[in-house]
Amino acid sequence: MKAAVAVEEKLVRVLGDGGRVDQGKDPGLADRDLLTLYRTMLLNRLVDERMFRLQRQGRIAFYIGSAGEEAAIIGAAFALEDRDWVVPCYREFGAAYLRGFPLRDFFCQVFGNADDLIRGRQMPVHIASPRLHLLSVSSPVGTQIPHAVGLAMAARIRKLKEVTLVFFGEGATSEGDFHVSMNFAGVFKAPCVFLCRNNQWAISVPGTKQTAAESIDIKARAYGFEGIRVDGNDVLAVYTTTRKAVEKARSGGGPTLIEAFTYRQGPHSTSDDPRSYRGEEEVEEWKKKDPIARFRQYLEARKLWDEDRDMTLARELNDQILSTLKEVENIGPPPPETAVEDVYAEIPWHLREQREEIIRRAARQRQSWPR
Amino acid sequence: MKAAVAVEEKLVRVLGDGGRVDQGKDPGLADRDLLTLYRTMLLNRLVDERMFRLQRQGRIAFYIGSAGEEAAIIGAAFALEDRDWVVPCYREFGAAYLRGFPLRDFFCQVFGNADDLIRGRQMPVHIASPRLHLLSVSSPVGTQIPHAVGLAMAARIRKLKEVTLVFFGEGATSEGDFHVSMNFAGVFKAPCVFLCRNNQWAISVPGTKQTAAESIDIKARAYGFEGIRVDGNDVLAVYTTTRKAVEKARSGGGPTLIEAFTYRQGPHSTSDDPRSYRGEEEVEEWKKKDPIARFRQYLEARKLWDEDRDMTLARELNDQILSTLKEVENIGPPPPETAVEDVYAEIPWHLREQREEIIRRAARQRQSWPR
Amino acid sequence: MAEMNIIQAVNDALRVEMERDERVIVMGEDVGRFGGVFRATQGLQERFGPDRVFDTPLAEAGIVGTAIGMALHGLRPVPEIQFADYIYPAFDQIVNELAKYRYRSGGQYTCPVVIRAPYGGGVRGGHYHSQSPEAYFVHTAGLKVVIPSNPYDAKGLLISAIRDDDPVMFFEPKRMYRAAKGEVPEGEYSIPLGQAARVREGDQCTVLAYGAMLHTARDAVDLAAAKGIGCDLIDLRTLLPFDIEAILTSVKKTGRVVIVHEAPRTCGFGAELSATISEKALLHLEAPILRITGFDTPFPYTWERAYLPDAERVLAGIEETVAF
Amino acid sequence: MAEMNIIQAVNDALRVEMERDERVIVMGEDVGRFGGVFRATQGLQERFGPDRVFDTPLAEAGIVGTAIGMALHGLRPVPEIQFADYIYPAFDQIVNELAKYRYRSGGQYTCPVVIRAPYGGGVRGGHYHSQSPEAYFVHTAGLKVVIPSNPYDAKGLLISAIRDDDPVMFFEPKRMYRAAKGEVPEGEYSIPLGQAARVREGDQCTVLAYGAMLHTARDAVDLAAAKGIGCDLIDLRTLLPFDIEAILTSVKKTGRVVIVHEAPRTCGFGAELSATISEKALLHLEAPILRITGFDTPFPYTWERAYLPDAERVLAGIEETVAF
Ligand SMILES: Cc1ncc(C[n+]2csc(CCOP(=O)(O)OP(=O)(O)O)c2C)c(N)n1
Ligand SMILES: Cc1ncc(C[n+]2csc(CCOP(=O)(O)OP(=O)(O)O)c2C)c(N)n1
Ligand SMILES: [Mg+2]
Ligand SMILES: [Mg+2]
Repeated sequence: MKAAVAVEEKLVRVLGDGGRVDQGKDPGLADRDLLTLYRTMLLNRLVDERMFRLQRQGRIAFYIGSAGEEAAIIGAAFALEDRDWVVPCYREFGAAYLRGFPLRDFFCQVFGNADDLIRGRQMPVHIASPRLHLLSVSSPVGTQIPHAVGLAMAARIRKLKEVTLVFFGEGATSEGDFHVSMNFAGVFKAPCVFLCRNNQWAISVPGTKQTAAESIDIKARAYGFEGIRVDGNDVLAVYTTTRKAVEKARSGGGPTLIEAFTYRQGPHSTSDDPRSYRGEEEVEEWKKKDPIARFRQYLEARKLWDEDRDMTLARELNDQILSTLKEVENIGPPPPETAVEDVYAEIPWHLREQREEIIRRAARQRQSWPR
Repeated sequence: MKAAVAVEEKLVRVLGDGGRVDQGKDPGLADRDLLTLYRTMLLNRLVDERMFRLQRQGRIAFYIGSAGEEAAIIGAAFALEDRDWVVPCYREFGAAYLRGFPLRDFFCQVFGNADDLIRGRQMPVHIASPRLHLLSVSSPVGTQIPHAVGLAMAARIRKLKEVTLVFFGEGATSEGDFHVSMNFAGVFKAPCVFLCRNNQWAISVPGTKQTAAESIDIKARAYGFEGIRVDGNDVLAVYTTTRKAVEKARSGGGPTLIEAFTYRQGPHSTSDDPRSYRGEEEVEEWKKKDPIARFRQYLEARKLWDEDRDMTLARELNDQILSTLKEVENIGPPPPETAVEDVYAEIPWHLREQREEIIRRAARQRQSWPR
Repeated sequence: MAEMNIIQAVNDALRVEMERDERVIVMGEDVGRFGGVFRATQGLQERFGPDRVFDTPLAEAGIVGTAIGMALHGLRPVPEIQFADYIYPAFDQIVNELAKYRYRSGGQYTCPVVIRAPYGGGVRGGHYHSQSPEAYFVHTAGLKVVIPSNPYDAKGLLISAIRDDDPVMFFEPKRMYRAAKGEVPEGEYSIPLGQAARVREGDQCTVLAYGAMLHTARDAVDLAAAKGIGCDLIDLRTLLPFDIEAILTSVKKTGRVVIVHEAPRTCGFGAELSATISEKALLHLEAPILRITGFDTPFPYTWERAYLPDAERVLAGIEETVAF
Repeated sequence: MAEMNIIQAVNDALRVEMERDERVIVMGEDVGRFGGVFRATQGLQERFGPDRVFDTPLAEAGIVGTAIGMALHGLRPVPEIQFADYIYPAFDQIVNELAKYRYRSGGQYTCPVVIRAPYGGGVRGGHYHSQSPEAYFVHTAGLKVVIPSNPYDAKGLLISAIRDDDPVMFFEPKRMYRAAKGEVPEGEYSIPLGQAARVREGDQCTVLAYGAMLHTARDAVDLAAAKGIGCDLIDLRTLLPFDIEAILTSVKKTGRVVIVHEAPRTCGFGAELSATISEKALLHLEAPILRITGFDTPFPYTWERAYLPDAERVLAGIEETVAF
């Protein structure tokens, strides 16, 4: 691994030790906003924990979480306005929730049930919401990045002052899609902010094997625009940095690449066991830098928060999670023939035939189709 | 277009005005080597001119030339040893010739005739020669770059001190293949030299629309290795720069990206007419900086060359070109059934059937197959 | 009505749609000032400005990938891929993203992108300026695939493709770009996707073709007619969804089928036609369905005339089928 | 002989070939220290060192593209693509470069790369961990395509693929990775590419399948047998070149054919089998060739069991065909 300490010295940072903040750097957010940020980060963490438990219990098939990366995800998304666009990778539930994605809709998606907005079509966490200007999550690494640039180019062409924020991991920077999109963004001065969550791991592959570059932010120069490196566990630093980049983009200044240097505390997904490729000490070291704890210290130092309130909030959120889960867990799947709908706006003849076949078989065979 | 003058100030350069050279920079090549370089550049130019004429006369279908870029191509290739590898784009006939690719083989390839080493399989100029450690030319832009990195990785794995030199245009730097290869090269410290002929045009698209980066060489930093920008019309500068990069690679120092800043004097290919997208003045300006004329001035200043010798050499080369052409132009095509050979090492049943079909049809129909 | 070739018809369709709908934009390598290496977008940048008609960097994945983003925003991008042979760097964006976006978002998003690309051989273009990759896209659920054979269809189908709410792969027969000429109405008209056209009528054999091969097939059908063999010649026009009714109606009449395409045979579109026909009309078949196709090789340079089906070869196929 | 599952058999084949031939190298995402997300390369880096078994950056085009370069240098790379669904970023390198290198260099160069990738559904993997892209590669001249169904074949075929002088796409049925177990000999042995295996014998119907679907088809054939319907069940094993002799021999005996694959139907590999069989054996056919396949949709998540052919569906197909 890269010598994290040396590297961290270059990071943009707002939150210091013990909740202290350099006054000049504090973005001066209203108390309400600070608490919204905190509440969202905590909810994200609690949802993740619950989902991992559900997966171990066999109640859901798969999950992929954000533990350790909540500041990078939620801090960045908080810098947007409603008209702006979020192009998520697969760890951005927190950003979606912040923009208004209901917990209920999220759980229905995770179950792939009849109320799932995407009709049971994708694995858990692959949400989408045009209403919230949130594109559709896709599993392939990096493929969303050109979409973000295209959205931003469209906004420019249509003279709308919308900005696009796109998330991806440091592993994604190795794909061709990252490169072609960054290059298009530079050439077309697309109002796009690239948020690379450098969580230092791409499944089992550490950042040092992903690229020989000294850091990710410097890659922006190859495309003629600015790159910034920020402490990804510092929600205020991520927010301020993204905010600046968003304003620059909105006022015609073009794209920015933000590298949020952070750490994936958990396994890559419920399918992964990181013990065979990284040491526990490393994980423990980074858990000490947990973004939620760090932000709480700040809120406590500002007297906005205390342990009591924290326990109350956690209880409330957990209750909400559990009651929502209970509400949706027994909703059945959508009818099986929906599996051949939405391939096209109208169903062509060959899919009509296949749809009829499913309906026939469903009548005969449905009991023997395990979900 | 980019402000060429400002940009040129940063270029590595050996050949000054009027053939003058800063002594400290002269690579000190033997007279023989200097003349080999000159002879090869001139031959390349004369072959190109002849081929364009042949194409206009309808004697060949297509051609793509190197006029203006001979110094970049031949100067770089001259920095290699025989054991090293050349991975060409489609303008590198000069490099192949320098390494021993016979004119006769080249013309047979251009005609796609029965003596063509690649058996009439590809358009003109798409040569290949394992004997000369020259990979196969491919039309798709940028696809050869990962092959070069793979060759270099193989050499490293096998502990052979071979270096790979790969050519591509500035347009190719926009493709994903450029990015993924550069990144692999950085991570694996591949003994590979990337030679980007920045001839400022990708068909009708100028360099400024290809990337917003201030120059191409800086892109190397995104991959953790060095980039250098050299005057691509200065054969000695290209040679010295490449030589250094090759030595570095050979001694385990990893890859280098060289941007040879030059100019495509002619049309993109015989299918192109650049008058509709770029001004004649620009072309004239760059013809004044012609790499062959510039090198000749140097040779003349060193008293190695004069107008008489030049005319004699040109005549000799042209004679050789014409007599070789005459020798091969009437060689017929390979038998038609060869069109279904070499798909696999052994011909599987379905291609055996297709081969037999061609043989049957050839007997019946061959007259009506225009070439 | 004016006489146009296919290039002009494509250009006209783009112009008509760009006039009508300001969401339509054109992008790709060399399509702007230069008007495209085949000149299909000539004059469009002048007319509609560089915001709606623009050159991109040299990266097909970027062209398609950003077009998807634009379409998700509500634009109707019509990117050009300079040659169909160069579409593969965008294959992931097409197959994993463009084709699946509607489905995977539960119908919440649509991706109305029309990817135009010249395809096919016969221009001495060798491996990389001659390929016919349509089967890859016919196999990809979520895409429509259209290949016109003449100027009238090219314009009418391209207009339909641009108005369609789903992604369309629109392959243009480059070999016929200038050679195929015909009357083309001015202004708007459209030809529905999914409908074939019967080009010749006869009851002894059904010949199925599309794109450049339609012309080859027509020559063969005319030669056959001169020999007293009457064929239905069907120009498929849309490959996905293909016009099953038109095909089956004809096959039930003739009982014999010859399929012509220049793409390699194995797993080509002809295989699907053959399989579907024998699934749905086996008892009507009086002879094996014949496929006259390119060979299972990369596209050759010197011997492209041996590789490409020609009228003689198609005629031989018709005769063999009819004599079976 | 030891009992192994498919993962172990693949691992064993790699180990055997790496012992035998130092030119063989293994590369890909997470294949090194971690041993692959399915553990197919477990222990290889320890055994053969990081020069011969290594993690790459996350870029499939880079994996295949550099593997081509290594093969041109004389190595025998066996890159892993983590899921077949992620092979498309490498599609251009596979289709335009790997497949064409021998041909376009006039046979001067060979590109012996074996691309391994787990394919197929049934693991609740949704769109992007379930695809069966074999037809794209069967349509690509210059590639061989191999799909084993069991551990014995997996090892024997992978060894042949690695020794083959041409590029081979080697798709492994991830759903059966651990479920299919069987005796696997130690050390070297090989199963020739291009040869199918008859798994069940019967004379009423020919069932063609491969990979994970072989197991589904076998269940169906066994159910049919219990009902008194005897079927030839053929495990194709190599899709390109496929074993035409084995197929025709069986079809001429049974006169009826059911083809099973999980990839989408339209232009899938079943289309080619169907077309070839009716070209070569039409007069032997007593019923339409039936294709039991995945649907023409992206791979669904919730309803993958409706999408995937199951034994009941295959059995229904056999009964329909036999009753025709
Ligand atoms: C094109 C592609 N290749 C491989 C994978 C398998 N895969 C899923 S996530 C992942 C690692 C991604 O790492 P990174 O981009 O750093 O994101 P992170 O998971 O760390 O957030 C890989 C290799 C994939 N999803 N898509
Ligand atoms: C993948 C791909 N896309 C498009 C083309 C068509 N094309 C051929 S050359 C060229 C321009 C290449 O420019 P550059 O890389 O600068 O090389 P140059 O021709 O200037 O030497 C284009 C767009 C191609 N050959 N391959
Ligand atoms: Mg990561
Ligand atoms: Mg150029």
